[in-house]
Amino acid sequence: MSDVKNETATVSIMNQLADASIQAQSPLFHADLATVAKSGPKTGGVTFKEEALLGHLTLRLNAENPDQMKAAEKVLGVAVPTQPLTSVTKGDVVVRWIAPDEWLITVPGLKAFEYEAAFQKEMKGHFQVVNVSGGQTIVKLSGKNAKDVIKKSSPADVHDSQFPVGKVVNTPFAKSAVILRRTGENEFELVIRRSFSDYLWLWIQDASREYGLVVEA
Amino acid sequence: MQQYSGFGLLKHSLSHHENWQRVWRNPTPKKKYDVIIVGGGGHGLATAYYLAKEHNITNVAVIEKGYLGGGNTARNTTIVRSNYLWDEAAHLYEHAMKLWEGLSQDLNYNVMFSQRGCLNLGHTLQDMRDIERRVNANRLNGIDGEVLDAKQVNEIVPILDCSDNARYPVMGASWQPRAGVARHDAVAWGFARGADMRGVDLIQQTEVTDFIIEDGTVVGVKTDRYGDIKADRVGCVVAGHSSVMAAKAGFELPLESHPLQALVSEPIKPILDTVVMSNHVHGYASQSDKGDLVIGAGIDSYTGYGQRGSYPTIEHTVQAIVEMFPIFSRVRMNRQWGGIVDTCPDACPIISKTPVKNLFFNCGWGTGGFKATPGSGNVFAASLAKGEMHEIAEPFSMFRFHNGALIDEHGAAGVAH
Amino acid sequence: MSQKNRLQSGGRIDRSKPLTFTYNGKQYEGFAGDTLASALLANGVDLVGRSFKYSRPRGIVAAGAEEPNAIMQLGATEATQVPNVRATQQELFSGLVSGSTNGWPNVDMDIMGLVGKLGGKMMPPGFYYKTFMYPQSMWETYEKVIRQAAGLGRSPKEYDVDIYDKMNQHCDLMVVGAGPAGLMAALTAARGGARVIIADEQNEFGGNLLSSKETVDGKAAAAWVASVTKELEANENVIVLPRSTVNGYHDHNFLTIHQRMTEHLADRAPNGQIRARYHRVRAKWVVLATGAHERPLVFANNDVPGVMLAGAVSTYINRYGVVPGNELVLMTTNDNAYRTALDWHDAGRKVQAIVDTRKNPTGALVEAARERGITVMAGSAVIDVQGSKRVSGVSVASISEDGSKVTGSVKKLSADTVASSGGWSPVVHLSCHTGSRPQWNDEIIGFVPGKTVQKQLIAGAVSGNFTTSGALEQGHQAGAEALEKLGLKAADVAVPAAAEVKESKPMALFHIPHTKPTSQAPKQFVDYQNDVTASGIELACREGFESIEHVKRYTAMGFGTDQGKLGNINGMAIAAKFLNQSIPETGTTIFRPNYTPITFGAIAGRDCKELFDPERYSAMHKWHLENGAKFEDVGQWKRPWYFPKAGESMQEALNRECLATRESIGILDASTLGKIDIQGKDAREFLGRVYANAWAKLPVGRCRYGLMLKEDGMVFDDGVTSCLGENHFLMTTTSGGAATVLNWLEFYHQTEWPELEVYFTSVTDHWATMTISGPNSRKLLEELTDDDVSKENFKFMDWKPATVAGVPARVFRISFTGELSFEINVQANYGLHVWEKLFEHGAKYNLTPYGTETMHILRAEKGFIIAGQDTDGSVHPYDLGMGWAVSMNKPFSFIGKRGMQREDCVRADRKQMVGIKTIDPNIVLPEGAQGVFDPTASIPMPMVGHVTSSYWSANLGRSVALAFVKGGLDKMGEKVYYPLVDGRMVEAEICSPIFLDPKGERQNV
Amino acid sequence: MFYIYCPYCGEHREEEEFHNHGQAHIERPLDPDSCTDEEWGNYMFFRKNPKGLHHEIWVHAVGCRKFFNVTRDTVTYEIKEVYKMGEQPKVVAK
Repeated sequence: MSDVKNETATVSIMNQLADASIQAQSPLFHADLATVAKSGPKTGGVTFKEEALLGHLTLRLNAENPDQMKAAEKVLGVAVPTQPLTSVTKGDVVVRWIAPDEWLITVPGLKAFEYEAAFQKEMKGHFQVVNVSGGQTIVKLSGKNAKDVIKKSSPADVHDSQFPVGKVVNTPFAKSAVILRRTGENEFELVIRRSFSDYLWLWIQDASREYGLVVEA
Repeated sequence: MQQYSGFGLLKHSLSHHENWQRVWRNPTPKKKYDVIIVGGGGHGLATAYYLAKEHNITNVAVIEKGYLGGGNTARNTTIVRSNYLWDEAAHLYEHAMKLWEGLSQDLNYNVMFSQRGCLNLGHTLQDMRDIERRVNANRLNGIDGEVLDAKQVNEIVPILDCSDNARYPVMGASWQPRAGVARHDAVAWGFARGADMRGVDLIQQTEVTDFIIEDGTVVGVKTDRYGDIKADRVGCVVAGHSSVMAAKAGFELPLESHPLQALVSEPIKPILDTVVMSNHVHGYASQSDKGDLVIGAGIDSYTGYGQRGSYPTIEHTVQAIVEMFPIFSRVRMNRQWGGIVDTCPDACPIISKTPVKNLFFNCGWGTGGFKATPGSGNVFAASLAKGEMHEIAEPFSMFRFHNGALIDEHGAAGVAH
Repeated sequence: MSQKNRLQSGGRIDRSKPLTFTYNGKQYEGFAGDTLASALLANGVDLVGRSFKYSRPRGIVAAGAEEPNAIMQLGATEATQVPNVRATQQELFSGLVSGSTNGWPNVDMDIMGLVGKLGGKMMPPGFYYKTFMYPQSMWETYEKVIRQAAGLGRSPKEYDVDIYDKMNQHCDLMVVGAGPAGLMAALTAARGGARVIIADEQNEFGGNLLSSKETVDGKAAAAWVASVTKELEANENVIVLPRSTVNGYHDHNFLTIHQRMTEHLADRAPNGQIRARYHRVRAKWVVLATGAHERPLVFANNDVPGVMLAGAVSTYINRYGVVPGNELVLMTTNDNAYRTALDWHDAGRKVQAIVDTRKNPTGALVEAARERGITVMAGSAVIDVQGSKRVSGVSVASISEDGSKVTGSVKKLSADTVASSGGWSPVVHLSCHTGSRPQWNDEIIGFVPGKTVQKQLIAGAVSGNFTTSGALEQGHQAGAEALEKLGLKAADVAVPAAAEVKESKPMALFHIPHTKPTSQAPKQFVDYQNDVTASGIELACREGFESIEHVKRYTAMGFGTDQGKLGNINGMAIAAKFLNQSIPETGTTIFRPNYTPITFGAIAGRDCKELFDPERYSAMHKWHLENGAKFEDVGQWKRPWYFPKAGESMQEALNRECLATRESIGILDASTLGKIDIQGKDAREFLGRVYANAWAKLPVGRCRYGLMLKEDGMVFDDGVTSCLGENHFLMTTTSGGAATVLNWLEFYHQTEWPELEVYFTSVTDHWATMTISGPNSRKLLEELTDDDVSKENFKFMDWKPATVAGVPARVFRISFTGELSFEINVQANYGLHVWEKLFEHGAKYNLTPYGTETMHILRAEKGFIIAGQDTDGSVHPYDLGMGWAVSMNKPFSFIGKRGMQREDCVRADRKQMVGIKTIDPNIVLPEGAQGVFDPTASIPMPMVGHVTSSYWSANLGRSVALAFVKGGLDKMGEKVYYPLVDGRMVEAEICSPIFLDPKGERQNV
Repeated sequence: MFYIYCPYCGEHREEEEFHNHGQAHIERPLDPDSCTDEEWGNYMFFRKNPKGLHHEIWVHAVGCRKFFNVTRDTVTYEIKEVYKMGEQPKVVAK
């Protein structure tokens, strides 16, 4: 087990992944989406897909500090966006603006610790990187009625003129909250919290019923 | 004075109701009064009534900027109960309850006080602990109360969903049989009539624009219509506007004025005979004699003097009602409205002297003032008459927020009512 | 055909689609395009209900939302019952089942009607305030009788079978009403590129144009409406909502729309469709084009079936091809209503006379009437109506110029229909919702929308402009103005032409005089639904109810389901006249949402039943379900409460769980505890400020318990915080308090101490937390890890990283049970795996899962508090005997320090937390029991504190309890008594709250 | 329902995303221990609660979680300005 130990370390991070022989279970694991996908309809107005087991990192830093911004760019290969409500994508890394001093970064599941360690190595001063991978998951809603389902669930204005591809907002969704990002013409990404995932799965199925819900595994 | 009775009605019907006297005069104020009550709502009118009736102080004016009983008295959901937790509050509200019982006869005005009982539902283990705690305290304080289980609750209100399918199943309730509802407007009118016929001047459509204060002592008020009016003592009973009036007198109060919303359904045939309240699911309902379901919402989080709140508050309340009473799903909401409630940090009122000598305030009733109307007026009148706080009012001094002797009734106050 | 009042042609109904429906048990036929009201009129049904108070027969008066009488019970099955549906707004569908809502035994032969006739004079406004008082004991009986009369329709007795939902909408311009003005506004804005929503309560757009013979743009009005609607529907930036009532206009241009999706198809939504959809609209700008309601005139017996609004009569003729009678008398104060006589005449039925209250009416329509040979009786009025269940005739007399008294002799005319028009009242309702007061306009004899802070424009009849051409023009202007305000380019839209009709001046008359004074004249109704009469309003004023709000409340005027749409202005005018005031002086009552009533289900939307409130689950929830857990609601969490085995009672299960834990090992799913990752060089300092105890010297690798206080010194949360690194802490909070605490930390950081370098991130959902507790817990842990968790190298209140069951974990050696305990935290994705591994290896130790209840018992045996159960926001650490968790000499005055030193907080006789042992060890006190020192005291008994926690302790073989007792900490060994609701007086002894292992040895093994 | 401009997210959002935290510009006494009960009570409980212009704190709770100040008319509910923590209002009661 690799607890980062170096003299200067004032925070404790660790690789939280077990070896591959142990199956990790995403928040929607017991919804058994694979089976639903097989047995369920193949066409409909809304398509639902979980992007399970990604590495989720919360990054806190001072955007006015050029050294920290440089360090972040070095670690991520892309500058963190300072324009509110925007996101950037570089390969398999996505960085979402959450607040002026907060970003949500997703990376491949196996790489979370690598990035965590890199931040601790590269960045100086007051900052925070927290692995939150176990606490949330991502679902993608797509299809011609994806927008309608979101309009039933969130007060955010998702009209093309107000919500271009790449925009990201933290917003209420039914009686939970999600980080909502537009990833395509008819595609949205929802970052949902683990403990609310069953409720939201139930809600989305209900809200999609009139359009027809396709589940992809 | 004209007595009201069924016979009187018959007599007047023969003369086509052309000879009914005015319920109250429309007097021009004198230059000076023994006591001026600022605010002609239920509490203010009750204060004037008891000053005249019980303390024989009739040289009294009630000055109201709008029409009598036009504030929260006209906007509340009329629930009357006295099952409060702490001794101080329990004594105050039970004092009011005893006055409610017999108020119609005392006033010779039917305020339609209907003791149909009130259920406070419990949905969690902690709810049930709090209910047990409160009911035990009530009984030792001489206030009627019982702890019911879900089955007993369902027997009293068969249309309530007491099944385990509910998101927060009903585990039980506290039950106060003597609780109920009353006709809110009639309460204000009855006290007004009673005060007027004993010589109290009711001055409507007149705003008190300032207090006249001479070296730390209030000696009268300034008004927009009648200029200065002198008084030995001034009682301020203006609910939501208390902070505004306090500012004129040069001090602050531990109050925030919030919008409190309520709504009614269309009138339907009688189906709900008791008052049902749920702090946890956050809604409460009773049915008026006209057939409307009278439903309460929680307060809005922000301060507001607009007599209206935000829509989500209404939505959440209606969700709660449909969750509690699924059969109401197809019943229809007729009207919603809002009041301005002055909320205290400990959910208890302020009945108190102030930094200004001879200026007394009665405020901070938050969401629960209506039920206390007679008791509030009764103890405030006694305090104004003697210049010393009535023993029941004593603990409700505004200065408890300095020494820390708060009376935290959030548990019992719960949802707005 | 049976529809005796149906014309052979004309109207917007489809005669090729007959529909059968039921009213009061009888079958009738109507056509697609009918409303229930038009179909009833077509079939010659006069009686649709009985009035509320006097139970008088009532018929259909109007053709829209303002209808006060035709209030129906709808529904073919119990589950689909809907009370109080306005027949004038209910579209007819095949199989519709309806019934009148008042009248006993039935609406035709009604016994209450007799009571109304006989008792009527005994029931003036407010009569119930004046009687039913004596004797006091009788009121409950009186009330039961009064309540019988209550209500119109009835609630269903079965659960709703339909579903409702909501949509959040945003737009540049919300247009309310799709009459000529609304359509033009929407068209103009849409062409300019604005995002537009246009909604109208009717089934098709067009408003008044649907009921008129006018032409617009050279074509039939309806054709123009169709072309505009088509263009709007084709525009992807426009949302077109028919059958959609804008019900509320809230602050910052937020509006709610109730869209009826299937109520016109069947009383149960076909194949799972949504019955109604609620739109929550945020609009940059709003155009109110809500039109106007015609004002009836107030005259004697004006409620006899057959008395209708003039405009409504025209609507039934022109839109539905129904003439609701044979002989018409029209009474009007204006030219506009002459159209009704013309329509009636052109439909081939007899117009007995037009009774015009004006001395010498002129104008195009007047001429047209004369040309048709219709008698026009100028300067006259219908002062009374004959007939009971249908108009049989009217009394006409000439009146004074000002309309105040009857001057001429009374002449009788036969008629079965009386149409009346007192002019038009703009529909100002929505404009009032955000606090704006309507303003009186003498020109149009009505109130128009007043000043507002909302970004709102008005167009058409609502502004007092009652002509079609004016509406079109104003609508266009509003659309153009909106575009300009929105910064969009002007659109090129030509205003279509509409015929200008020259009209002579209307007369301001509301209340028609009678030969007798109002108080003695036959009833002259103002508010039909609440039986409010002109004499009732005068009586209210006579008794001193002079504010219009008092009049309204005393007479109940405007409190019906129609909310005074017809009656309020007339009522105000009558009050004003009686009080010798102008109408503006008298003022108006303001309208509140909803414009028309809305199904509760639609407001609740999908947030009901299983979606009412989220259920939050831990990563091990599936296991709990499979293992028969009973659950407790903790906030939104579903936490295992206890795990009963087959046939076990709750107490048996708890005993087993408790014993197993203290004898071997128990395991608890603690994932729901709030967890906050705290980093920064000032993290320690911050902790020192928000916790009561000291944090400066907590070394890396150690954990510490802390109490969190409010500024008043009262405990509001607690938990263990661990030092992960010099600048790195993991805080735990109560399950219910997680969000509150994080918000609390952010609040103080952002608003009070921004200079402190510290960040907070919630990791509650990230870590799955399981606590193994009991003497064998180390053995079990050692089987699953290679890391050193020995007594020597892993001490009580240490934490360390370790690999457990192959999963990297943070293990905390902390204990809430008083036993040797290990709290294992792993990334939640592995939670279930580790949990199951623990059971694989734990079987031999009888590893026993336990829930919140056993956790509560075990901690109570140790005297550990639970914030929220043993605290209530009114106790500080010293009240809890937890002074050890307060460090008064910290340099910074931590939150709560000053508060707990206030005068009242340092009283010696405060209620303090102690242990309670009942003298009879088998008695378990109820939690919430109130203690007294003197069991003989009489009511009100002085109470000294309540029991906060109380359980049967299987380990101790007796009951244990925690309670507050006045000055309790100095009363060890003394007696306290608990009078219970069941009458028992339980004697108990005050003791230390630590019942088990006072030295705390068990957790240190 | 209010439509509130979040100065950090740079756009208007629905009231449902925010929580109100009461009167703004109340400063915690620097030396609480030297406060009298009255001074401490005033800090904790006593408020202006004005009818008209009001400076209050809101937090974008379901959003960027930042606290900020709002100047709002408590009668018309108009929001006159929004400004960040540490800043002073430009719109003040006369």
